[in-house]
Amino acid sequence: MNKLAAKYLRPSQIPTKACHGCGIGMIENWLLQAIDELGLKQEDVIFGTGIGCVGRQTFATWGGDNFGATHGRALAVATGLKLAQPDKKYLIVVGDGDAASIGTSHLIHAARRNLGVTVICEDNMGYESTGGQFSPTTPAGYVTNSSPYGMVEPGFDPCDVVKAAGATFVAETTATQWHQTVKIVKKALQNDGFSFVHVRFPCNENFGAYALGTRDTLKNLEWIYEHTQGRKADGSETDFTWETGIKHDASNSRPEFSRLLRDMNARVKADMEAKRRP
Amino acid sequence: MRTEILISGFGGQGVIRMGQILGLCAINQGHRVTMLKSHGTETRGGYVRAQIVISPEYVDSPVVEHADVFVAFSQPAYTKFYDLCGGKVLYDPELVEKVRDDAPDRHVPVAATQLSKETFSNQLFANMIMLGALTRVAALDYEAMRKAMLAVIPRFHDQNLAALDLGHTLPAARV
Amino acid sequence: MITVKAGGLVAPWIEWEKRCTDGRRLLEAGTYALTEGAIAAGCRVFAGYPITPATDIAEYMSKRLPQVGGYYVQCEDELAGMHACAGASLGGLKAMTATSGPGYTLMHDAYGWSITNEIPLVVVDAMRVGPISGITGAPGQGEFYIARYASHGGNFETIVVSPSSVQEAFWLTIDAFNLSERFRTPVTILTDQVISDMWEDLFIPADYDGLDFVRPRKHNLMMPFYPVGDASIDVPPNVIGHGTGVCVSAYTHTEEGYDIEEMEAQWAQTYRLVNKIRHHKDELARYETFGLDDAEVVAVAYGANARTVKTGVLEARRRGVKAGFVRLVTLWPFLDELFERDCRFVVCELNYDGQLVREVQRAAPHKKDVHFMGKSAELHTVSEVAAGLDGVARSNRLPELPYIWTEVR
Amino acid sequence: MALFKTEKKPPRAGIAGKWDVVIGEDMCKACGFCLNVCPVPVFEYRTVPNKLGWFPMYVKHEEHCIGCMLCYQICPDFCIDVAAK
Repeated sequence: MNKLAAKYLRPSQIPTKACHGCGIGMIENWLLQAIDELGLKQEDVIFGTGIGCVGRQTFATWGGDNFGATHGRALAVATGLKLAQPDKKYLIVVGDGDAASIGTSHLIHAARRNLGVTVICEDNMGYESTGGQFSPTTPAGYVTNSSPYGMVEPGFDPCDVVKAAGATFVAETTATQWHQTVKIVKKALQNDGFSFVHVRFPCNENFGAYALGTRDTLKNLEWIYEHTQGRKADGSETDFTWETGIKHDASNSRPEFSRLLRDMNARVKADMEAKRRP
Repeated sequence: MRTEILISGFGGQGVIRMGQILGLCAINQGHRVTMLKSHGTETRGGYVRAQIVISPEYVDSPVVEHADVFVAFSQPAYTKFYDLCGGKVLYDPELVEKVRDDAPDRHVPVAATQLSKETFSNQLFANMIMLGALTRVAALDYEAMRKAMLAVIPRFHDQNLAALDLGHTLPAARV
Repeated sequence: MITVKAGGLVAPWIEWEKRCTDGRRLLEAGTYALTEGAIAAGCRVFAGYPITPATDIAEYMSKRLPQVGGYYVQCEDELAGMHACAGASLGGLKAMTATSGPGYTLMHDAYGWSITNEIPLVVVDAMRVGPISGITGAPGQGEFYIARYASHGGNFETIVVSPSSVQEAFWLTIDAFNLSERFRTPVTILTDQVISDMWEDLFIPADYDGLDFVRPRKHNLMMPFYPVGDASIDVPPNVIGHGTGVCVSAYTHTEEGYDIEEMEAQWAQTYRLVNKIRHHKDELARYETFGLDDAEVVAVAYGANARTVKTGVLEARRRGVKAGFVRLVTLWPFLDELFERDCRFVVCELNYDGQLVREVQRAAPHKKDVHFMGKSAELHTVSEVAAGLDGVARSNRLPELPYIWTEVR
Repeated sequence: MALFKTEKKPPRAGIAGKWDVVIGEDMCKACGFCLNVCPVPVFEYRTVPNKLGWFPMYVKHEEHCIGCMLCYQICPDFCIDVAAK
């Protein structure tokens, strides 16, 4: 077991139930590195998850406090929790279903309020725990179990959505950019406001098998790598390229949601006391 | 003794305010009070009804089924609820043009809207004129009503007091 | 087991009222009483979405909570509202949300989550007539069963209480918070449009800090977090944020909160969720009765409807009918004991499909002696109830009355 | 340029041999990432399955490790730790 996992994770909950070659564990490993480099302790971070592959595989792995919300509602729970525990760091690890589909309204409004949480959207481009159906982030034309003739719906980029909604930190990486992801997550955690990090990772059992035609872990991770670089191993261009990196950084530029409420409370209290005095 | 009062009219006439003042007045005098209010979806216009029950004991049924006093601020209200009333009917002749002629002694015309317009150049005070008349007709404590009104209404105390007084001293209300 | 007393109200606030001598008497709406009750009980978070006739609770809360250092959050929808409340409660603050039927069904996601994670919070459902949006300004009692089965998947019991006056709404809200803390579960206050919107005289204690009957918030900071396989109550709820490694999730959990897919764990968890309420049913009984000693026919009702029904029973007695009255305050767990008597029942409720009546039919010794007087969107009138009691007392049949529904199949 | 290196080159003398490579074989799900991302021949599959049912990776030639940490970064199951001796 690696040292950070021993330091931060729950020994009884790892290895996770993830399939072999699933990227969820890698990304969690990089989150641990970011947390460690910031000098945060187990009790400083509250780990929230949703439902689906990402929710199921990461829930309760964190050694500190965990919550696994119902599908898509992790941010809604975090909104209440942040009011009660404003000084904690929140890592909300959700999938593309949670963030981009069933829970999009919570995502948008958390961004609008500038809720002080860091959302890691781990995107395997489909609903893989239910057997591999397409999601709003499945690339156009790709075959999944519910798009047997190719994905006809246009997808959307959750980064654009949260940026438009007012998120103060937005970034995108993929599961082959470890140093960049660690750096970005560190920055995201340092933002006292809403941070959104979109990380694409491979699914071998469903997306790989149906969309890419292979369950070979190496080929699927290689596919992610190629679409991150924009170039295949043989030098030809890929059908599309993900633009990765920090997309919007306005860290600490506007007040965090729970702080706004606490400031208002202080104002109301001061006004009441001023009125009480003759 | 259970007293039932029914007030109904259009939204925006101050029907609920009247009920609120009436209720608070009774509470200040140690009574138990319920007030059911029902209204249409719109904030202004539409129908409004306040059912007020005053009793020295806990009020079981808050529903007015045999009103002791009925205040009609509109023709539809008068027509719809007349049969629920066993006592006096106060109505504004400007708004309720057709009244039943079988019980003239139960009907008390209070030209509240007209008086309000004449006296205050504004029809907003019609409800207070009506409340003044109601206080007299139902033989309620006028001083207590004045106090309750001041506690409930946030602004224009002078005009409202004058309107209440105007209604209270109306000849028609003297029974 | 519950022993049914001779008459009157059985509820803890009878005692509380005696202790509170100092206070103000106001003319206020039910929504105000529900809000002030929550503030008095120590509620510091309200997250919800405005909906008639519960909107005023949100408005009052937005004014009152900042005054006492609490937080009002107007969420994007009811799903978010109740989840945010659950989150706040997990963080150690008492929380409440308020809604009406259309929002209540949306909250079931969070309701089940709160039940399984044993998160205390209070939900007010101000019922209006349905189905779906129905009439926003008219009362209904259509969420009797929905409130019981407020989540999917079964394997749980719920606590549902219903006030029938503005004053009772105040006390009952404090009571609901106490129950939610004791039983580690969400509690629904099932009120209706009449009680929410009705203005009534209301006594408010002068000082909330001195209310010794308000159960303070305690935290469980010990592993294991869930006493699965055990029905004990008064276990403080779990709280996140103290670094104790709390795990809450939507899955079947072990006593540490880890998700697990084993039948033994499922059995242990559901034993607790069901029996922590079933085994302590006698502590949950709140009801009002009168005239049961000699009653041949008993009228049954709850909520606002119970007020006209009560007057109807008194009227029937005046006419010589040996009538009795049962008003349920605790709707769930259902108080079967109240109906295990050899007499006829007339169940009055504000719906045409018949909900409460089915439970009474189940609990009463003879199904044919249970009659249904359903009415939609308006309270029963006193004369309707009196006529109904009269008919059932004479011939075990309800007379035909306009707008009254008598069929339950 | 490919992510995975099909050809392993023996390490240059001097940088190799200064690293402890530890692999938790009972946690390994045999995805093969470490073996293929590693530029030098360090890892090898076992021929006996672990308790999860996979044929896990083991450290065959620790002396070749150049401390690039790629295996540590890419392992999805927190199995690998690399530290200076």
